[in-house]
Amino acid sequence: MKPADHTPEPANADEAASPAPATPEAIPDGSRNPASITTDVLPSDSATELVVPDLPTDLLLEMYRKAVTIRLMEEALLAAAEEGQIGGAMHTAIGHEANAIGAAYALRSGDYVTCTYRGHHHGLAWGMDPGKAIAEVMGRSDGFAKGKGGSMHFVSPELGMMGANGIVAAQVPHAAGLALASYLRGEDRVAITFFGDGALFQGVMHETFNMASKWKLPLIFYCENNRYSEMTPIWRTSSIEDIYMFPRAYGMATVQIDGNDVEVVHAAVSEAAARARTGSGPTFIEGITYRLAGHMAGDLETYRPQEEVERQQAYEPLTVLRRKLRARGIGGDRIAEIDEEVDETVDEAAAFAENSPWPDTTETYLDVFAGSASNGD
Amino acid sequence: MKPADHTPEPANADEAASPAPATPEAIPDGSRNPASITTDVLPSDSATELVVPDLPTDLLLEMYRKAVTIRLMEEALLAAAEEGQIGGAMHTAIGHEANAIGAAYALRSGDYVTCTYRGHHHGLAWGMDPGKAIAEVMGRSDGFAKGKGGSMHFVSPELGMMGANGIVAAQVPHAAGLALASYLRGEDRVAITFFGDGALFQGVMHETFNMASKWKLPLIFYCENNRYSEMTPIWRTSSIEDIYMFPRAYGMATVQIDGNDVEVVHAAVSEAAARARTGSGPTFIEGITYRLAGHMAGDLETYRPQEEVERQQAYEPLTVLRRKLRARGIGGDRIAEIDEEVDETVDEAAAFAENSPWPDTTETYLDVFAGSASNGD
Amino acid sequence: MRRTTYIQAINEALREEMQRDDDVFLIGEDVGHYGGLFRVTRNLLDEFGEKRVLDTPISEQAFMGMALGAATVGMRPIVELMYMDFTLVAADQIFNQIAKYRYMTGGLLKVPLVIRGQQGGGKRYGSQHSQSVDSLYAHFPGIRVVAPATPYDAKGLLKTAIRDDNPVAFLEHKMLYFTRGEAPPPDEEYLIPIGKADVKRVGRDLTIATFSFCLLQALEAAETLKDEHGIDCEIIDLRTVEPLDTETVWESVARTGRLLAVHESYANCGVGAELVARAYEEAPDLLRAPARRLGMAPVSIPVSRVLEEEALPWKEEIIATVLDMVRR
Amino acid sequence: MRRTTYIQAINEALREEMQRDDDVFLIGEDVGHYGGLFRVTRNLLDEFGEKRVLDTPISEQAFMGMALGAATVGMRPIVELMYMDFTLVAADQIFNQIAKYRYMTGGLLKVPLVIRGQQGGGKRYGSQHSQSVDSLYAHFPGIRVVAPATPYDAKGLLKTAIRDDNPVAFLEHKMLYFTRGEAPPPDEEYLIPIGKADVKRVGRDLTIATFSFCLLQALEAAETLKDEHGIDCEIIDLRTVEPLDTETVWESVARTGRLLAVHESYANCGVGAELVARAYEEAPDLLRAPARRLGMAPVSIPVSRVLEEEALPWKEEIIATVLDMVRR
Ligand SMILES: Cc1ncc(C[n+]2csc(CCOP(=O)(O)OP(=O)(O)O)c2C)c(N)n1
Ligand SMILES: Cc1ncc(C[n+]2csc(CCOP(=O)(O)OP(=O)(O)O)c2C)c(N)n1
Ligand SMILES: [Mg+2]
Ligand SMILES: [Mg+2]
Repeated sequence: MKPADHTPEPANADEAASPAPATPEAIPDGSRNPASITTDVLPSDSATELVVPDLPTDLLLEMYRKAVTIRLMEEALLAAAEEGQIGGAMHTAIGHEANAIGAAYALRSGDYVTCTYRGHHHGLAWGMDPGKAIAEVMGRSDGFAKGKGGSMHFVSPELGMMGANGIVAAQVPHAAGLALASYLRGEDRVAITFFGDGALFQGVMHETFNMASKWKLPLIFYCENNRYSEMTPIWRTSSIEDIYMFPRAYGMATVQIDGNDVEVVHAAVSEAAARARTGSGPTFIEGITYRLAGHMAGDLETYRPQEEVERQQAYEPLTVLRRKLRARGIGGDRIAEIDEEVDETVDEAAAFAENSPWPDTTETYLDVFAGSASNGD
Repeated sequence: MKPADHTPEPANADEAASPAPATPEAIPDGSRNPASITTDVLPSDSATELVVPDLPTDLLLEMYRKAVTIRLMEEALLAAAEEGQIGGAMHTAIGHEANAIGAAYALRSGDYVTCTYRGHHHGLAWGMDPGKAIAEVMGRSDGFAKGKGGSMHFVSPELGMMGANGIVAAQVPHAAGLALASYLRGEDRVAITFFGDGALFQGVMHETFNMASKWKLPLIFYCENNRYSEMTPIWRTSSIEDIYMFPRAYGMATVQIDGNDVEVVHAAVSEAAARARTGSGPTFIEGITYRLAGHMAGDLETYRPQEEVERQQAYEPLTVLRRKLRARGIGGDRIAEIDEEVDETVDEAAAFAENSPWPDTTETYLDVFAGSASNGD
Repeated sequence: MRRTTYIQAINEALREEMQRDDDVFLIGEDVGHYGGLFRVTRNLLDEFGEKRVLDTPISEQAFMGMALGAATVGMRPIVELMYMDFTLVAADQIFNQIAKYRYMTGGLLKVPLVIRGQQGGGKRYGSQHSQSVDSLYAHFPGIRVVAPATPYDAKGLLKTAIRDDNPVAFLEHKMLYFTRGEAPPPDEEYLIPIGKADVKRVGRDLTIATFSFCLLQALEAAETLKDEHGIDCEIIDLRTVEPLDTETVWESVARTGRLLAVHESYANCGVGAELVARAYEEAPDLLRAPARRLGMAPVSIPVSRVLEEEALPWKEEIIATVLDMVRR
Repeated sequence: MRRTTYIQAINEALREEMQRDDDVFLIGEDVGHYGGLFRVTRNLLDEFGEKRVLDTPISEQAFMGMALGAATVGMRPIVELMYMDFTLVAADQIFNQIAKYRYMTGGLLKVPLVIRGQQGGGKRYGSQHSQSVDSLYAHFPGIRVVAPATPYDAKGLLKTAIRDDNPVAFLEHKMLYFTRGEAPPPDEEYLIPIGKADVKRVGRDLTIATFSFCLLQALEAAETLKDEHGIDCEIIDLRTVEPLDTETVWESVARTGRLLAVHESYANCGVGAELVARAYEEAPDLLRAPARRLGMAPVSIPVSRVLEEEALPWKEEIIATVLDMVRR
């Protein structure tokens, strides 16, 4: 029974044998269904209070290309996972793309980002190479971390991507530390950290909110609120109905936005970054979004009805972007052209990854300690 | 160098050799000095919004006796610590008495309480015996925990006193668990938990606020706000100016009160208990108070000016109670009589403790596991 | 006897104990409506309702502390940690509170609760979702540590753990979840005592003391060693890591003269080192060759299939170590 | 050489490294304006200002995680934990994050930071303020663990730790704070390498490998053993617990034939068990008698003077164990 013989059963492999209840209960009566805790509304129903300037069409096109790249890479990864080429917990960001892209383009080279296990979109938005990304997720030697970190640990220091994390909310103080470094060194770098709605109730969030606000750190807290914490809808465990209002208790600027619209995200993050760079402290952004795929590869999604997914599908980031582009006079063939180009790029990336050799077993023992020959590297 | 030869140096024994700055800085300009974060105001300046009914004079007299008992026990313990009879970190509650007493008399037998390392006053207010308490702090065999727990771990399950804690905020989820037990069993028991202003920024507070509020647990969060976290004034690390407003973010009822007035505390806790017993969920009470002695035995208090202590001294719980009693027509000799009686009781308690034998060394190995002879008990 | 899976065995133990004792309740992330990420608690909310199966937010510190509080007044909480790696998120509540509470209160309080969930490598979950925490839990006095390898043992030990008056860490293994084994039908109740090892293979040349998924690896290694090298290993399933049933181990070593301890938590300051140290304290004269131990390589478990396999102390490494010990 | 206290030595190391490198900063509770509960960081805020010495709220998880973040871009945070027991409050950040970060990122990032504070018993601080965490830190790969016993070693090792490109746990001991020893004046810089043990007493009958305050206990025990029993112990101060300088230990055991490891963290799955296990892996032929280890009794440390003394593996227990080993 050596590990190579084990095709990993998905977490809920035996699910099929016992159907879970098909329709989740409604939010208990009396709740007023704010965007934070219900999936009855779309991201566009969020409480945006921002002025959202139009972005140049060229930039929108670039963003669109990025969004499609992310989407197709995620789909390729899901297929590879289904074939057993990828083990463990692989979380895709299908439906979340705009949050990462809008933010990445609003920030500068030199700024920092940390994110969660659901971090493929941040990695690509920040400029990571899809080939090395897929190779990493597959555990190949050409992965950005030589196959050691995998899907949950996207990282690329030269791009300011300082790490994703498998522990819910753990990456949040890391970003505060990066913002602290910027502050202590008198730099104007900003740090942004992404986390989910479920992460809000990890104690370390509270600790970091307080310290970041007290020290006026150049930090942006970005909550990708998809209204689910794994298989549990957020309303079931949250005492808070309007998530974006909560961090105001720390004296922090906060805003709830449409996280599926790159222009809205770009505007909100730009404003937050300006606030951070002028020493006015952190901002909390709640981006309302929706996870179109399962929580992770293999999720059979028994906890939400298909109609809910379909309703949200109507307002997913690629659709929103395509609509915008068409409104700017970009024709369907131009869009199809991009789609095809990206398709090719992602195919090549996948091929690169699949042809990448397995790491040498001696690699197992390296990278525990830095800079000391006696410790293996 | 066996341990018995070591008289414990106070944490800052070598302080005397290097005077720390005598006057702490003022709160930075622009702050509006709310009661939560400044010692410029007295507990009576707190934002009480309560109706405070008069308590019967008999009850006030009983409370006064309790308050003096606590005070004198703490003074006896400080003296014993100075003599080297007590080691470790001993935190007295001198100045905090009213918070514990007002609360204890507002609750019923069958209710639960958890508290901090600064828990002597809760122990006594809840009915623990001063003799066994002093013996415990001294590590004698007649201590309530046979000398194993000491000053930081007051406990008396038969009185509902379910434990004090050396880890800041750790006792708070314990109380939530007690409230949960009451809820799950369909009982009408209430749990109260005491913690400090500094504790507010431990992550577990946030987690517990959310869960207690979401589940409407019969729980009272009682913050004894003495405006210091050890040697650091709370304004230096808190992004929140009005502590009692903060937990409203979880949809919880909250109130700031004069924590040095037993009647005010009694009224606030009574109201919170009624709310809890009717299934309306937790309440957060911020009791403004002041620690008249050092953070712990041996603290040289270089971090606050003597004038500050004197200003607060004018409104300390015993003074407040005496004033109340005099207003009810209780004469000075009646009060002096109580003082003397208590003095005797505490002397006897101290003598009991001092005459209590050391525990047998075999006791070291007991109480690790319950109910299994193979594990030593 | 019927055959059942490890998951099913645990699910049955939970159900039966919840039926038997109203004070038993489950608490954790996704345990209720969804039935647990690994479906270990499935259908229990339907049967027992929301007051017996509590879905929590991602607040491990708080719900671990709440379990302690409830346990001190006689409730019997069973806390699921979705991955045992999250022990570290709730470490203060587990090791500074739950483990110490009875002792600090001079025996005035009991803390009857179970912390359960899966640990271990083999499925490419990477550094933060694969760590084995048995040695970590065993380091701290005050918590019993159980890590069964078969459905039969899992069910019998979990029922005992729930009835124990002490905190018990019940460590499952993700590689065991879909394994099958014999077990009596649900109505035939049985309990397995905590602290009792079980000889899973009789042999005469060398004693392997192990537990959890490593047991299966050791059993396979033993077949190869027998077939290809004529070496006959006795394999002891410790089942409980705290307390260790050293009596059964020494009894075996008295016959084989050789001891190898194997586990998946880190070798460094691990249960294996502990067993070796105790062997030289308690039974040095029985050993004909130096006692040895195997554990995880000193690296946080990597995702890549080949690296993960290299880091784990599994079949091939067991075989190599046994050969080295016997040929010395 | 002048004589100075352990506290003073640490304070000097901090000051000198902060003067040398602007990226070094201190962070923790009460470390700034007050100068640390134990006054280890005193006067540093005056000299370096609020941007180099940061007073935090009681938020160990957050400031530990912030230290990691800052370290990944080349800052060199020194985090004070007021009591090392609070390691458990920040355990996820320390063991799931800081220890694993370099490895998980395939070596793309370094985490040069120091976690320091005092541990240990002897002053009646009780269960939650006296625990020794050396074995706990050593169990996890990725963090170096240093625990010096003298002012000289403390200063030299702390300076090295601050310059190390890896996370280092620097474990002080509350019983050592006011002890004095020789050290060169502040302007005579010296560094002590991490991972190098030091023979603090030469002897021929038995090797005691120990560190931190237990070193002083062992030295006293050795005098009694010599004077009253004619037994001559060699005493090795490991100084670093991870990595262990086993070479120096085996070199000594080659002469004495006997090994006793002593530490104040729990014996169970502790550094002593590890050393015993390695002795039988790496140097079994050198041992003329079974190797042994001593650690804290398996109880969370009690407050009462007499109980605390009983639980600690100090002088009397060392003497009794050595006599038992030699007479066997
Ligand atoms: C401390 C911790 N607890 C639990 C988990 C398991 N887990 C992984 S993702 C997740 C849900 C997180 O939800 P959210 O923060 O909303 O992010 P999303 O996955 O929806 O993007 C949970 C419970 C974890 N990784 N870490
Ligand atoms: C987790 C943790 N961190 C730090 C400490 C050290 N410590 C003990 S008391 C204290 C200050 C607590 O202040 P507050 O909550 O205001 O209570 P007070 O002592 O003022 O009553 C600190 C930092 C601790 N015991 N536990
Ligand atoms: Mg979510
Ligand atoms: Mg305070």
